[in-house]
Amino acid sequence: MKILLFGIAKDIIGTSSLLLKEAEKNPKTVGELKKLISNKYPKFKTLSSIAIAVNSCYAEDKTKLQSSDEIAIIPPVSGG
Amino acid sequence: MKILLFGIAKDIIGTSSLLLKEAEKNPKTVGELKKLISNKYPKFKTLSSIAIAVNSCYAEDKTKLQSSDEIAIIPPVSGG
Amino acid sequence: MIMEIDIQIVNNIDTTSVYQRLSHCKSGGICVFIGSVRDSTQNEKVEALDFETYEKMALKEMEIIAKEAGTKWKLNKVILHHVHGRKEIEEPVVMVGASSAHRDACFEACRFLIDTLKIRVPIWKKEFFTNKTVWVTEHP
Amino acid sequence: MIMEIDIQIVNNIDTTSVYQRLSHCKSGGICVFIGSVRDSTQNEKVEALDFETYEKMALKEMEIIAKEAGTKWKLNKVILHHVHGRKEIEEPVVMVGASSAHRDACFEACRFLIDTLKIRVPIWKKEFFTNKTVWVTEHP
Repeated sequence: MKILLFGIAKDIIGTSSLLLKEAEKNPKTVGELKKLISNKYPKFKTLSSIAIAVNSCYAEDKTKLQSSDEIAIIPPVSGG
Repeated sequence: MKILLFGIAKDIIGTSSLLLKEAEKNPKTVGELKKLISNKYPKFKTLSSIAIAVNSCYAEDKTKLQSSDEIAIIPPVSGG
Repeated sequence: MIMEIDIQIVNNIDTTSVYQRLSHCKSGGICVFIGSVRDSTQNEKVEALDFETYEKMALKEMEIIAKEAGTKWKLNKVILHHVHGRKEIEEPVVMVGASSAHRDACFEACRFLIDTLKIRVPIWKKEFFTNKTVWVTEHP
Repeated sequence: MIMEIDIQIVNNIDTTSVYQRLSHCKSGGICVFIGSVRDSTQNEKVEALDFETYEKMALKEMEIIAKEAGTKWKLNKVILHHVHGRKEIEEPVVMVGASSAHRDACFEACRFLIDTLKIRVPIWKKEFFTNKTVWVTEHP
């Protein structure tokens, strides 16, 4: 399962994408992924919000994840 | 006393400026001029408003007129 | 803080330069309104518009409006350009804009500029329909 | 009524074409907002901004926003352009706009476009100060 990283998320994790090996206990939902990420990288807890995009759409916590999905961590946006 | 005319005022009076001869009883104030104009050209009474500019500024009814002033009849504006 | 004012009555509005006219190192936001000739009004086909201006007074009133905007909002630059003469469908007839540090001010100022221009600036619009011409004697 | 949508993520925003992009025979009003790089933020000197985009998703979100505007107001054309990469002081970074028959709709839609873009579109801004760089993690 590959996870794209942008902005401050990239700086916190130190890479532009994250590969969760099958050996690890992969998250089944967006909510589980959020928990996993913020437990592993506590700095995420200092951000005002964190969203997950699945196949380039904002996803809800209950959305199920499949290893073929394009998954991205969306820290607070600041365009414009 | 010369009075500039614009837009529909020009069409109503039929000329782009009006010369009030000294022989006529010249209006002393903006209010008097308005009355004179709308009595002589009743079509002005059909307009929603009529303003007078003295030296290219909107003038109040009580403003005094001098023959050296640049006077203009301002029918309802419709720029933009 | 000095506000720059750019006021013009022109044959043709140059829309390509609007950013250059309003951009400013202290401005994060620029809001522009451009009015143009529509092909119909109240379901009647319009062929063209013709604008008559009392130019001297119009320029004076446009400057008063710009300065009034500058007292209401913190603006770096303000423009008010209006055409005179005949304009065909899709041609621009008025362009107003403001630039400011944040976007609230430029949006509100831009709206104020066009609303006030339409109420106060001595410019008159004649509509050319297929079979008649009409002075618009009420601002819309 | 078909609304035309023009969405782009570009290296440089072409502000000169904005009127041509938004003018329409049924539009009497065009409202445009352009955001640009200010030389300071909260009294600190800014040297430049750098924009990172999740391009595929950003384009998709910008299209959703344009269509949402089209359901709220009767619009003829909508544009949303955003830059990526490093931008210096006074360079444009975002340009949004709408054209409509009357001015209320284009003003309201334009404001909606920029406000919603700032909340929802996956683009991130890094501020370059004299001695540090900072990801802006809150939209202003």
